[in-house]
Amino acid sequence: MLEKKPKNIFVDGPISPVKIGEDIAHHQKKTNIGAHSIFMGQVRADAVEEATVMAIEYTAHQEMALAAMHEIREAIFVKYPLTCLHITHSLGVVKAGEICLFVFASAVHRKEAIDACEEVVERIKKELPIWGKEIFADDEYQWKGNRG
Amino acid sequence: MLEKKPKNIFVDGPISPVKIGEDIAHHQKKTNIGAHSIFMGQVRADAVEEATVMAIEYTAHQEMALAAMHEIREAIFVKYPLTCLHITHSLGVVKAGEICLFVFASAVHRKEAIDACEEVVERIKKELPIWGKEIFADDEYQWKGNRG
Amino acid sequence: MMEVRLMSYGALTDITGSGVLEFSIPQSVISAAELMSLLIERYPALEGKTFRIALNERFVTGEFEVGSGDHVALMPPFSGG
Amino acid sequence: MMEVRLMSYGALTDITGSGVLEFSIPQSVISAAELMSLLIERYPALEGKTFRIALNERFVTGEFEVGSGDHVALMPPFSGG
Repeated sequence: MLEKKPKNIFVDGPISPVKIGEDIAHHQKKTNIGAHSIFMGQVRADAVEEATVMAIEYTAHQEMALAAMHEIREAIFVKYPLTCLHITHSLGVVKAGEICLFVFASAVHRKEAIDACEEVVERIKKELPIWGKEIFADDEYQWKGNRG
Repeated sequence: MLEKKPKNIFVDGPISPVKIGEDIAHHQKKTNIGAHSIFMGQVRADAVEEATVMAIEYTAHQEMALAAMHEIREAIFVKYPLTCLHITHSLGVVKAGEICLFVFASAVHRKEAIDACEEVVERIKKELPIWGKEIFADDEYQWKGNRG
Repeated sequence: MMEVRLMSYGALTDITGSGVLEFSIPQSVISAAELMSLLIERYPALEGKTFRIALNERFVTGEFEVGSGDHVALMPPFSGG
Repeated sequence: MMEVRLMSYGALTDITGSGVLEFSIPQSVISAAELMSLLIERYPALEGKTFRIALNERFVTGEFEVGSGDHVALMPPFSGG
């Protein structure tokens, strides 16, 4: 299952729930799959002092991010017997309530799918050179920090 | 977040990926959500000796299953600060490749959503009086056993 | 004689059928073990099967009271999901 | 003098801008700490900021060799997802 070329994971703007439904549907042909584990990150309208987050604008060092993601994929496929693993991350503006990260792990049994999905999410947050800029009304902003 | 009346979790036949996409879309209004964790069980076309599983037919002691699910929900909402938790389980025939279980946990932060989702899946498998009958070609069948 | 309504689930329906059965219990206080012996007498194929008994939608163990018209459910290990 | 192409990311773009900057490094072997001092000299607001340096798309620490035309990236803690 090792792949040679880094796959793209980036899309412009939010990730569509309809697209996620379609991705799930496409896995119905793979009748060796018994379990899917999905994680989705959604932009929160957090209140910061007087202001509320309207959107997050994501930028990345794309080349390094895809190389890091490739390494993570390879390590995950060595560690867990997955059937497949799909990752999508937004770039650009994602409004509050919209989805910015989609991790989709599938396996014969649930434990592998669940553990792999969680590990991928943690590693994406820690290891991918991606930055979020929280945008408030009136062109105010602050740079997002990831909690542990 | 404690609820007084057991919610229904059962649907006839497979769970539609389109419906899952719609459920995800409905959560975009809840702008306090930061993380969704989803588990889906899919019927595998397992080979058993010469035969291949075509479908699983699910039956349940519905009243006891809904009462058990209600207890699990209450315990999970006490243990994890979730925004919402939705569970759907199939009854009747679900063909290989189709989805028979859908658990959808949402929270402000990812850890709670991920841990709650996994715990709900484990408890559903252990505590809900539901039985799966694996159906082969030619009307052959065997009763499904859950592995640990 | 307590006349209860007996239902079985999962693989046990291969033994008893999936419908509602009439079943007579000779005493109003009975233990789960005694009830199992009675059930095996009537349905010998239950011998050696793993299952739990629910009375009126609650699992019972040890001794319990039973009345005519009560529901008794025989439930093998679950396999949902 | 090595003329490198400097880019910064995330919050550091508030200090240096988000475009590609020319930056001169006086020697071809330099340590990450020395490069940071040079960067702070040119962009005093970098003082006290946490960031890592990548040379040609690989993180560097300790001493490394640098050549004209190389890419140097200044990357603060990540906050994707």
